[in-house]
Amino acid sequence: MVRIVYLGKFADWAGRDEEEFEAPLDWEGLAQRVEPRIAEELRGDRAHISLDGVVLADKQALSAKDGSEVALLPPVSGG
Amino acid sequence: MVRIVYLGKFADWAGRDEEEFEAPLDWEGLAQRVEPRIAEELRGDRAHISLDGVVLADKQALSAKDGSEVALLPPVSGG
Amino acid sequence: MLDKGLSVGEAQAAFSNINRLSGGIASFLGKVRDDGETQALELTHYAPLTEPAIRELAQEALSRFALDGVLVWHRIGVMTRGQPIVLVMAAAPHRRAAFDAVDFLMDHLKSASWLWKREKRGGTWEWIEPRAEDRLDLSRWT
Amino acid sequence: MLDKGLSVGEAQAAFSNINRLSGGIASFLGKVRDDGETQALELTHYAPLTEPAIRELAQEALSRFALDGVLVWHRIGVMTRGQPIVLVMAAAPHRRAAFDAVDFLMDHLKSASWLWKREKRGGTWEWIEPRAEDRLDLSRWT
Repeated sequence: MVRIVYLGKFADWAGRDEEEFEAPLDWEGLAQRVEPRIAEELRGDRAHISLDGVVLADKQALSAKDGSEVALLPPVSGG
Repeated sequence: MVRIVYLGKFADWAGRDEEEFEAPLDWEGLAQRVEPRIAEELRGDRAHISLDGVVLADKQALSAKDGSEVALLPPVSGG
Repeated sequence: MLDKGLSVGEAQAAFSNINRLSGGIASFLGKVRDDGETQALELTHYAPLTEPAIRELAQEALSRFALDGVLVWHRIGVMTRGQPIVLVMAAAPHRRAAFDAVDFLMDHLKSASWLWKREKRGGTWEWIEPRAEDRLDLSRWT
Repeated sequence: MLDKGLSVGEAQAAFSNINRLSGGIASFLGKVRDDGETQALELTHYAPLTEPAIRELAQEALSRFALDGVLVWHRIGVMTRGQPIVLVMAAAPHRRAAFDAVDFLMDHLKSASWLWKREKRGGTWEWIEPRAEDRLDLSRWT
């Protein structure tokens, strides 16, 4: 399984902080399974995806294996 | 009387922290009454005199009246 | 990243004690300002990103400036006005290095910070989008 | 000007509390460094000169920068290594103003300070003349 972590407003939109999707998981699989408006925002420039603690330069290159953690990162608000 | 306050090494040289001289007191009167090496150092650029809390731009213009406080300020060491 | 109130005094005392033979300690404490509207703010982070990023930033400050030590604390969770958000300290033999390090850490803390903020106004929580936020942050820290 | 040990922690906490709604607080704490030789140092001042000069300096910082408050403390008397000599704090809505004010105060504190220093080395007290001292001070604060 791949653990999906929702941050910020994505957690509100998803109605949860995290859930599990079946492994392996690529960009298409992810975009299909998350809430449509999360997928839409993830297609934009300001939202990011991290895989096991590393922010992906190219979200579409996502390739998560069993045991991985994928975090869905809305645009950061600064600190 | 004019109160004379010795600061820093001048207090060591004078053997006291303060004393009183008769009023009025001008530069010549001061230079004659203090320890010779204090007078000598006061003639240099780096030592100063204050009269009632004001540092004199021209030490030789000293004119202390009865009740005044004259402080003899060796070169400052910084803070 | 701390999810409880910063005990700023204790941190400063401890840091000062650890670095007691340093020539100087510069510090900056950033707090929640009172904008007259915001009742509370909440910062959420993602630890697998923020923690290594902040450690790396501290490490970079240590290698870039002649320091004896640095401290970087950032609050997360719910805060109200007047409460500390960030505390950065640098101990160094020379004032300039300590100052520059604190400045550097503050400048770069935001880019190392994967933080999401929501604010409570009129009883309602709202997520802060970066466009509006940039301005708010600049006015808070810059 | 304080002739007893600075309670740095208490001062910082009190200043932070008074200025609790300020956006940020910058501070610098200068301490007696360990040069391996000096066993103690003693600073003497002349209050009628130092006190108005430091008050005036603080006032100038308040008028020059957009600040909520400043604190300037300077130790006099006998100190040993690791002990605080000077504590400067500035509270401001903006980080830059707080930083610049602390820098400004530190830069000008020496010219406002009518201070005479003697150091104890090998059991003997010696007055420090400015020529040698300039270098020492620069290395302590700059």
